[in-house]
Amino acid sequence: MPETRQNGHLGGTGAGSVVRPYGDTTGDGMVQTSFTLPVPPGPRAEGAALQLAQKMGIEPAMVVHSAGIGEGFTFFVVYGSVRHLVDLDAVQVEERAYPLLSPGEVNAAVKTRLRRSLVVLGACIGTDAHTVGIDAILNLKGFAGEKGLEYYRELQVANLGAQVSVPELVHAARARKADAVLVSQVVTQKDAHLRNTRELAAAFREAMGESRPLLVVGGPRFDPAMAADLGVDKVFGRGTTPGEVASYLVHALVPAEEPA
Amino acid sequence: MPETRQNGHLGGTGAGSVVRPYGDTTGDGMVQTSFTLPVPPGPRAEGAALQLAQKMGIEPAMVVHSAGIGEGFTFFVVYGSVRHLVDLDAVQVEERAYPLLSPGEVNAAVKTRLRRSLVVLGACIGTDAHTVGIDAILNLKGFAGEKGLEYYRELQVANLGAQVSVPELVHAARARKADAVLVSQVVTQKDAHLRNTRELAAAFREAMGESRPLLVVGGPRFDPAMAADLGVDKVFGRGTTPGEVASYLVHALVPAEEPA
Amino acid sequence: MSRLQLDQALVARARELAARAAAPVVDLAATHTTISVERAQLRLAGLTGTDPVLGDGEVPWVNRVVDAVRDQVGLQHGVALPVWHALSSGGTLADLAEQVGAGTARFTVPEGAAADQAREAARTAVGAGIARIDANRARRDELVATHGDPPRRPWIYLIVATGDIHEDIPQAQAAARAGADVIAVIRSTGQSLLDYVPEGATRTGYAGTYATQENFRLMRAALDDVSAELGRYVRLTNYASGLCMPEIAVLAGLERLDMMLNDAMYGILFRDINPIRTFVDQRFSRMVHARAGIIINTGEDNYLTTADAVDEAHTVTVSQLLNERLAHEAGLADWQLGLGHAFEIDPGVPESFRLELAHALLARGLFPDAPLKWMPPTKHMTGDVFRGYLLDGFFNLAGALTGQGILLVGMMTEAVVTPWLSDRDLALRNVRYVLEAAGNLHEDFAPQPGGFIDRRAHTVLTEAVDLLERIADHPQGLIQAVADGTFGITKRAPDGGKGLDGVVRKAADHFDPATELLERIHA
Amino acid sequence: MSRLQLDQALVARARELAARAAAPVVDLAATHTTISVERAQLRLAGLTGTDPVLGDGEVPWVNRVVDAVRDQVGLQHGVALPVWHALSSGGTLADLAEQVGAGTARFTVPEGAAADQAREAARTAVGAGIARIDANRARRDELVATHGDPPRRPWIYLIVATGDIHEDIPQAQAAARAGADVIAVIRSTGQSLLDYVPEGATRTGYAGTYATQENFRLMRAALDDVSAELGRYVRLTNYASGLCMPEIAVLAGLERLDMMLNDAMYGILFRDINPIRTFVDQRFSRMVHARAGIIINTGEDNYLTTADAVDEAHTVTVSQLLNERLAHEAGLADWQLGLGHAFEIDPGVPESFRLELAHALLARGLFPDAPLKWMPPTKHMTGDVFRGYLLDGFFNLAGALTGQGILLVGMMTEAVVTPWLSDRDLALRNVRYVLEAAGNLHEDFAPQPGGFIDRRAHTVLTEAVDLLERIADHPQGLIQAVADGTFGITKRAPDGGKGLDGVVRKAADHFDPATELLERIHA
Ligand code: B12
Ligand code: B12
Ligand SMILES: Cc1ncc(COP(=O)(O)O)c(C=O)c1O
Ligand SMILES: Cc1ncc(COP(=O)(O)O)c(C=O)c1O
Repeated sequence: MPETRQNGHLGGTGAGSVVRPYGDTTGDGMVQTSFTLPVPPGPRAEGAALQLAQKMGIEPAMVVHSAGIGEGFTFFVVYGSVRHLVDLDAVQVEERAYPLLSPGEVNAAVKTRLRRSLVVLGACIGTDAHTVGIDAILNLKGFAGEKGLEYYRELQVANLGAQVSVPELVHAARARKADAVLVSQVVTQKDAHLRNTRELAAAFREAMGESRPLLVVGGPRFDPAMAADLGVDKVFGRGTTPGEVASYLVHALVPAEEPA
Repeated sequence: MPETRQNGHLGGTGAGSVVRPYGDTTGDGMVQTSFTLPVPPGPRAEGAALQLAQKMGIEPAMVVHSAGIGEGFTFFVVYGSVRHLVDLDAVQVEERAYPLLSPGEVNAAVKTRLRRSLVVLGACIGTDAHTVGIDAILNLKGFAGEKGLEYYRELQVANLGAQVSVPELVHAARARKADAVLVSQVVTQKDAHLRNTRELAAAFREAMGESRPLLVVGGPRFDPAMAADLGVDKVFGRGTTPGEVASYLVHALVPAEEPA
Repeated sequence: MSRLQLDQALVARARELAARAAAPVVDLAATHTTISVERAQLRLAGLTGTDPVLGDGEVPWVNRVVDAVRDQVGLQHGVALPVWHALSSGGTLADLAEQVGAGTARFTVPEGAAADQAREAARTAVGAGIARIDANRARRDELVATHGDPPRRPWIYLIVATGDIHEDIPQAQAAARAGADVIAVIRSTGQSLLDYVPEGATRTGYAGTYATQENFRLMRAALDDVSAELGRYVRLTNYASGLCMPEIAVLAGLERLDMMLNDAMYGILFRDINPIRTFVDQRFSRMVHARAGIIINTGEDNYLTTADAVDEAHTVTVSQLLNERLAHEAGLADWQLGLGHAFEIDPGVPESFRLELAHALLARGLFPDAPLKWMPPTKHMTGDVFRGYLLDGFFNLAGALTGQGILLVGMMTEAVVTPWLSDRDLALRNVRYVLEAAGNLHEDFAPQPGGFIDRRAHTVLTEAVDLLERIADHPQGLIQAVADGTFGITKRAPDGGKGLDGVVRKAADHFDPATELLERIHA
Repeated sequence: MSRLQLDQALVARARELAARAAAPVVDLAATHTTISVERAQLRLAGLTGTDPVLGDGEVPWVNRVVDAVRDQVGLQHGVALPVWHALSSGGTLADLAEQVGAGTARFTVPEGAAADQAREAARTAVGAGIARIDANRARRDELVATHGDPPRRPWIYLIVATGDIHEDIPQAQAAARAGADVIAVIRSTGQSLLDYVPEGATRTGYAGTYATQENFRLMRAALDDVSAELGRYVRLTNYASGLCMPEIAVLAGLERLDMMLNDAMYGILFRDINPIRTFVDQRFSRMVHARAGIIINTGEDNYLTTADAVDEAHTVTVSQLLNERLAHEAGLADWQLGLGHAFEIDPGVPESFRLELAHALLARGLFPDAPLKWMPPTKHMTGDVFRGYLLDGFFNLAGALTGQGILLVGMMTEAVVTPWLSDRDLALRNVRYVLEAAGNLHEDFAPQPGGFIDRRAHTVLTEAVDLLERIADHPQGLIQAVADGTFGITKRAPDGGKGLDGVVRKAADHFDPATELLERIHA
C-alpha cells in the first residue's frame, strides 16, 4: 500500500516563485469562500453558487452549506480548489523606500539637516469621527508600544481632531505653515474615504499649487499602492506605527545628507 | 443631503435573471474568502493575496486579516466585490425529472406495474466505514422524519454495511438478482469517492454488461450532475431523503403506467 | 440569576454623590434653551416640510421660523410667544412659515393679555402633538398586548445600516423574522452635525441612514407588518443625539419609535458638540421620551472604544450613575433606562471573560430595575471573522449569565464593513444557539463572595465612588469632569465644540409650552 | 473545580457490575491468542522488514514467519516455542525469516529440555524489546523533566491527517508551536483491515497516514525537536486498533509514542472486526501500554456519532466502566486511562450545553483520577463553518468547566474536509482564547444539588446501572451486549466480522514470552 508519490511542489526545487493556496497538501489550491445571492434557496440557488464559484476559478467547487435568509436570499459556504497560480515575482510590493529611523535619528536628521522644526498637522476629515487612528499616530501615547509624533522633539504637531472640513484644514495648514498634513479616514462605506481623499488633494492643489504641504493619508482600509491615484504623496494602511510615519516624513521633507 | 439614487438592481425591472452577490446593497457583489499561501507573512504575502483575489475576480479586494502559520505560511481573510455576474438562466439544475411519491404510492406502483417486489442492495464500498448515510436511506429508522426503504412493503432491501469490496458487491448483486445497487461514499480526500465510484461502474459493466442493475451512488460531497461522468445512473448529494430515492427507483425501474 | 452582594452603604453614597455631581447640569438645563428645543415646539405643533427655495430645498420650515424669530426678537423668550402671537390674527403655522419664506413675517414678543392668549394658543397647538405622542404610547401598549413581547430577556437588538431606507426595510424585516426583537437604524456619519433634520425618504447615507420623520414612519410601518406576521411586537430604535436631539425625540414620539439612543454626554465626547448645548437638549429630549414611553439607551459603551476597558471600567459606572440621575430628573422611570456598558476588554488579557462578568454583574447589581443595554466587542474585533464570531458568542453568554436586558448583537465583520445581510443572519444564529443551549446557565453560576469576580466588582465600585467624590467636590461638577477628560479620555471645554451659538439663556418670561405640559405629569 | 455529589453506593454497585459483565471477556483473552499477538512477539524480539518478493514487497517478515509456523505446526503453542527452537541451531531471526521466504524453514514444537531452552532464548530476545520499551519510558520521563509538561490541564490534542508523513510533519510542528500539547497522526481509512503493518515512510494514505514504525520514528523525532525548541514536551499519539492492534502497541512502545487510541470495542463496532479477535488483541496491547507508560484513549465518543447523545448517554458511562475494568485487569493505572466522551448533543436541543456539562461532570465524578479525553462536536457540525467555530468554542468551555484531561481540538471544517493547516491554527486560537479568558470560570460554576445538571447526571448514572445489571446477568456478559447492539446501536455477533480466522485457542503448553514478562510487573 505505501508507495512514494511525487511531491506537489510547484516551480521545481528552485525559488518557488509560483505558488498556490495550501489546504493540507502542497499545490492543492484549496480556498474557502462565502457569499449571499439574491435567489431563494433550492437547487437553482445551489447551481447559481456553483456557477459563481466556477467563475472565480474554483473547480471543483463544493457548496458545503446553504441557508435561506429572509424571503429571497441564500447564503452559501463553498470550498474547493482555485486553478489560479500566484506569481510571487509579479507581486507589487509597496516596499519601504526609506530607512526606519528611531525617534533620536528623526530628531537629529531634522535638526541638523532641516535646521528648523518640522510642522505637522493632523485631522480626520469629512463627517468621519474616528480619531483613534490618527491619535495613535500623533498623540504622545502612540501605538503598539511606539510613542506618537508629539513625542518627537523636532516635530511640531497639531492634532485638529475629527470632523474637520477640507476648507478648514487648508486654512489651518496655510496659517501654521504646515510641512505635512496627515489625514485619517476610517469610514469606507460607498468609498467615502476615497472620495474625501480626492477632495482633499484637489482643494490643496487649487489653494496652494506647487507649494502645498506633503499630503499623507491613512486608515485601515486603504491600499498603500493608491497614493498616486488619489493625488496624495503617501498612503498608510492598517497597523501603521508612528515610527514608520516619522521616518517617511524625514525621507520626504528633510534634504538628503550631503555627501561627506 | 437626502436625494434619490438609482436602485442597483441589475437586469432592469424584469425577471432579474442576472444577479450578483449581495452584501448590503443590491448589486454590490460582495464576497468573503479565506485561504493560506505558502509564503511567510509580510507585505509580499499581502501582495500575493491581493493578486490571487484579483485573479478570482475580486476587485477592489481588501486583505482584512493575515496571520502567519508556522514558518512559511500565511492565512488571509479577504473581502471585496467580485466582478462576475451570475446568469440564472444558464444554471444547470439537476431537476427532479420524476414525481415525488409517498411510500403508499411507491408500493402501489411496484405492485401493480412491476408485479413483483423490487430488490435493492445497499453498501458502503472501499475502505469507507461511514454507514450512517446509507443507513439513513435504507434502515427502517430513516432520515429527517421519513422512514427508510426497509419500510416499503414492495422493496426487498439488503444492507451489506460498510467496507464492502467491489467484487463482493458484484457477487452479491448477481446472487440476489438485485434491481438496484445503492452505494455510499463519504470519504472524499484525494477524490477517493470518485475513484471508487468509477471502479464500481467499470466492474459492473465488465461483469454484467447491459444487464447490470441500476447503479445509484450517494454521499455528502457528490455533485448530482456527475452521474454520467462517473458511469452510474444517478447521484444523490447531501440531505437526500429516502422518499426521493424510492421515487427515483420507481421512475427508473418500474414500467410507465400504460395509457388508459 | 446570580446577583452580587454589593455594599449597600457604598451604593447609597454613590447615588448621593452622583446627584451632587449632576446638579450644575440640571441647573444649566433649567436656565437655557436652544434653537433645537425651540424648533421642537413647532414640530409638536405640527409644522413640517421644507422651504422649497432655500439651499436645495433642504431647510425645514421649523428652522426658517426659529431663525426668523431669533433675528427679529431673539430666542430668550422662546419661539412660542412670538409665533402664536403672530398667529393670533389668523392663519396656520404653515401659512406663517410661507410668510417667513417670503420675508413678510413679522415677530414681536407679546405682553399682558396678548401674551396670555399666545400662551394658551401655543399650549393647544403643542398639546395636539403631545396628544399624538400619548396616542402612540397607548397604541404601542395595545400592539404589545396583541402581538406579545419577546418570549425572553435579553431582547435581541440589531442594527441596519445601508444608508438607503429601501434596503434597510427588507433587511430589518429579515432580521426580525430571524429573531431580532429590536431594530436600530443607525444614522449617516454626517447627521449629528447637521443643525436641521432632513426630510423625506432617503437613500444616500454613509454608514447609516438619515433619521427623518418619513424614514421613521416607513420603518415603523414595515415592522408593524412583520410584528403581526410574527406575533411578536418588534421594537424600533433610532438616535436622539447630535445637534437636533430634541427634535428627533419629538419625531420619535410622533412616529411611535420604541427606544432611542440618548446619552447625556455622547455628543459632547464623540461628536465634539458643545457641552451646554448638549446638556440643555438632552433634558428636553428625555422629557419627551419619558412621556412617549420610550426606553433610552445611554452610551457608556463608547468610552471603552477610546479608553481601556479594565483601567477605566469605573468611569462607565460613574457615567451610568450620572445618566441615571439626569434621567430621573427628566421624568424617566427605571424601566426606561437602558444604561449602556460593553464587552470591550482586550481578549488577550488573562481572565478577560471573568472580568467582563464582574463588570456586567456590577451594573446589574447597581441598577436592578433598568433594562441594561449590553454592547458587543468592537474595539478588539479584527478582520479574523472566525475569531470575531467566537468572541460574539462569549459576549452573548456573558449577557445571559449576568441578566442583561437588551443585547446588542455583535457582528463578525465589525472591523471590516457595516453589517451585511448575512452577517446579521449569522449573528442571530449565534445568539439563538447561546441562549437556547446555555441561556439558563446562570442557575449554575455562583461567583463566590470574596472570589475573583466579587473582588473585581468591588474594586470597580470603590474606584467609581472615589472618582465621584472628586467630581462632586468641584463646583462645576460633571461639567468640569468632562473638561478634564474623565470619560473616554476625551477633554471637552464648556465653551468649545459645535453648536454653542444655538444656546440661549432664558429670559424671565421665557415660555416653553412643551416643557410646561411635559413637566405637568411628573411634577 | 466543581464536582457532583454522586451517590457512592450506586457508584460502587456500577463498578461491581462492570467487573461481572467483563469477566467473560477476560476469560476469552486468557484462553486465546491471535496471529497479531504472535507477530508482536517477533517484533519485540526485533524482527523487522518485509519479504521483498511476495506481494509487491509489502508483506512483513513477521507475517511470513507466523504464517509459516501456523501452516506447519499451528499457533496453539504460540510462535515462540517453534521459532526459538528453530534458532537453537544458530542464526538470527532475520536469517530465519529469509529461510521462510525461501521456503526452507522447518518448524517443530520442542518438548522437554529443548522447550525449556527455546523458552529461555525467547525470553531473552523478547526481553530486549521490552527493555527498549522501558528505556523509552525512562527517556520520556527525562524529557518531560527537561522540557516540562504543558502548563495546564486540559492538554490540547490535535490531529494531523494529510496521508503524507512529509506533509504531516511540518503541520504537526506548526500545531505544536501554536500550542498543541499532543499530536495525533490519524490513520488511512484502509489500515485497520490490513492484517499486516505497512513499513517505511509513507505518503499515500486516504484521510489519514499509515501507522508504520518509520512514520512513528520520524514524527517522534520531529516532535522531539520542537519540544526542545518550545521547552514543553509535545506528546505523540497513534492508534492501536484494527487487525494489528498488538503489533502497533509494540511499535508505539519501541518508538516512544506517548498515547494510543485503544478501545476494547471500537474495532468491533466501527470496523466490523471480530469480537473475539478484538478482545484478545486489546488485552495484549493494553499490557504493552501499561509497561510503556502510554496513556490510552478509549472510544466512547464514537457511539454518539451513530446513537443519540441524549438517549444513549448512559451507554457511554457503561462502556467507560467496562473499559476501565478491562484496563485495570491488563495492568493500566488510572492516570493512563483517557476514557472517551464527547460533546455530541444536537445543538438544537434545548439546554444542550447544560446537558453536556451534566454528562461531562458525571464522567469526571466517576473517574476522578483518569485524564478523560473530551471529544469535540462532529455529528452535528455542518458546512456552516462559522457556526462550527462557535460550537467548538463552547465545547472548549465545557472542557474547562468540567475539568477534562485531554481536549481534542475541534475543527470548523469537521463536516467538510480533513483539517487544513489553517483550520488547525484557527482551532488552537479558539482553545487559547477560551482557556485564557474563561479557563478559571469553574471557580464560579456551582451546579446546585437537585438542580438541572445534578438531576441529569443522576438520571444517566441510574440508567447506566440498570443497563449494567442486565448485561451482568447474562452469562456471556459484554459479549452478548455487543451482539445486542448496546453500543452505537451497532450489533456484532461473536462469530461475525473480519479476522476471526486469526484467532486460535491456546493449547496447554502455549508460550507467550511477552505476556509472561509483562505480567510479571503487575502480578
Ligand atoms: C472606535 C470606533 C468608534 C468610536 C470612535 C471613537 C473615536 N473617538 O475615534 C465611536 C463609538 C464613536 C464610533 C462611532 C461610529 N462608527 Co465606528 N468604529 C470604531 C471601531 C470599533 C474601532 C476603530 C478604531 O479605533 N481602531 C483602532 C485604530 C488604532 O485603528 P485604525 O483606525 O485602523 O488606525 C490605524 C491605521 O489604520 C493607521 N491610520 C489610521 N488613520 C491614519 C492616519 C494617518 C495619517 C496615518 C499615517 C495612519 C493612520 O494607523 C493606525 C494605527 O495603526 C471600528 C471597528 C473596528 N474594530 O475596527 C468601528 C467602525 C470603524 N465604525 C464604523 C461606523 C460605521 C461608525 C458610525 C458611523 C456608526 C453610526 N452610523 O453611528 C459611528 C459614527 C462615527 C463617525 N461619524 O464616523 C464602521 C465603519 C464601516 C466602514 N468600513 O465604512 C466600523 C468599521 C464598524 C462597523 N463594522 O460598522 N466608532
Ligand atoms: C459519524 C462519522 C464517523 C463515524 C462513522 C460511524 C458509522 N458507522 O458510520 C466514525 C467515528 C467511525 C468515523 C470514523 C472515521 N471518519 Co468520519 N465522520 C463522521 C461524521 C462525524 C458524520 C458522518 C455522518 O454520519 N453524517 C450523517 C449522514 C446522515 O449524512 P451523510 O453521510 O451525508 O448521508 C446523507 C447523504 O449524503 C446521502 N447519502 C449518503 N450516502 C448515500 C448513499 C445513497 C445510495 C444515497 C441515495 C444517498 C446517500 O443521504 C444521507 C441522508 O441525507 C463526519 C463529519 C460530518 N459532520 O459530516 C466525519 C467524516 C465523514 N469522517 C471523516 C474521516 C476522515 C474519518 C476517518 C477516516 C478518520 C480516521 N482516519 O480515523 C475514520 C475512519 C472511517 C472510515 N474508514 O471511513 C472525514 C472525511 C473527510 C473527507 N471529506 O474525506 C469527515 C468529513 C470528518 C473530517 N472532517 O475529517 N467517522
Ligand atoms: C449613546 C449614543 N448616541 C448616539 C450615537 C450615534 O449617533 P450619531 O448619529 O449622533 O453619531 C451612538 C452611537 O453608537 C450612541 O452610542
Ligand atoms: C478508540 C479509537 N480507536 C481507533 C480509531 C481509529 O482507528 P482506525 O484507524 O482503526 O479506524 C478511532 C477513531 O477515531 C478511535 O476512536
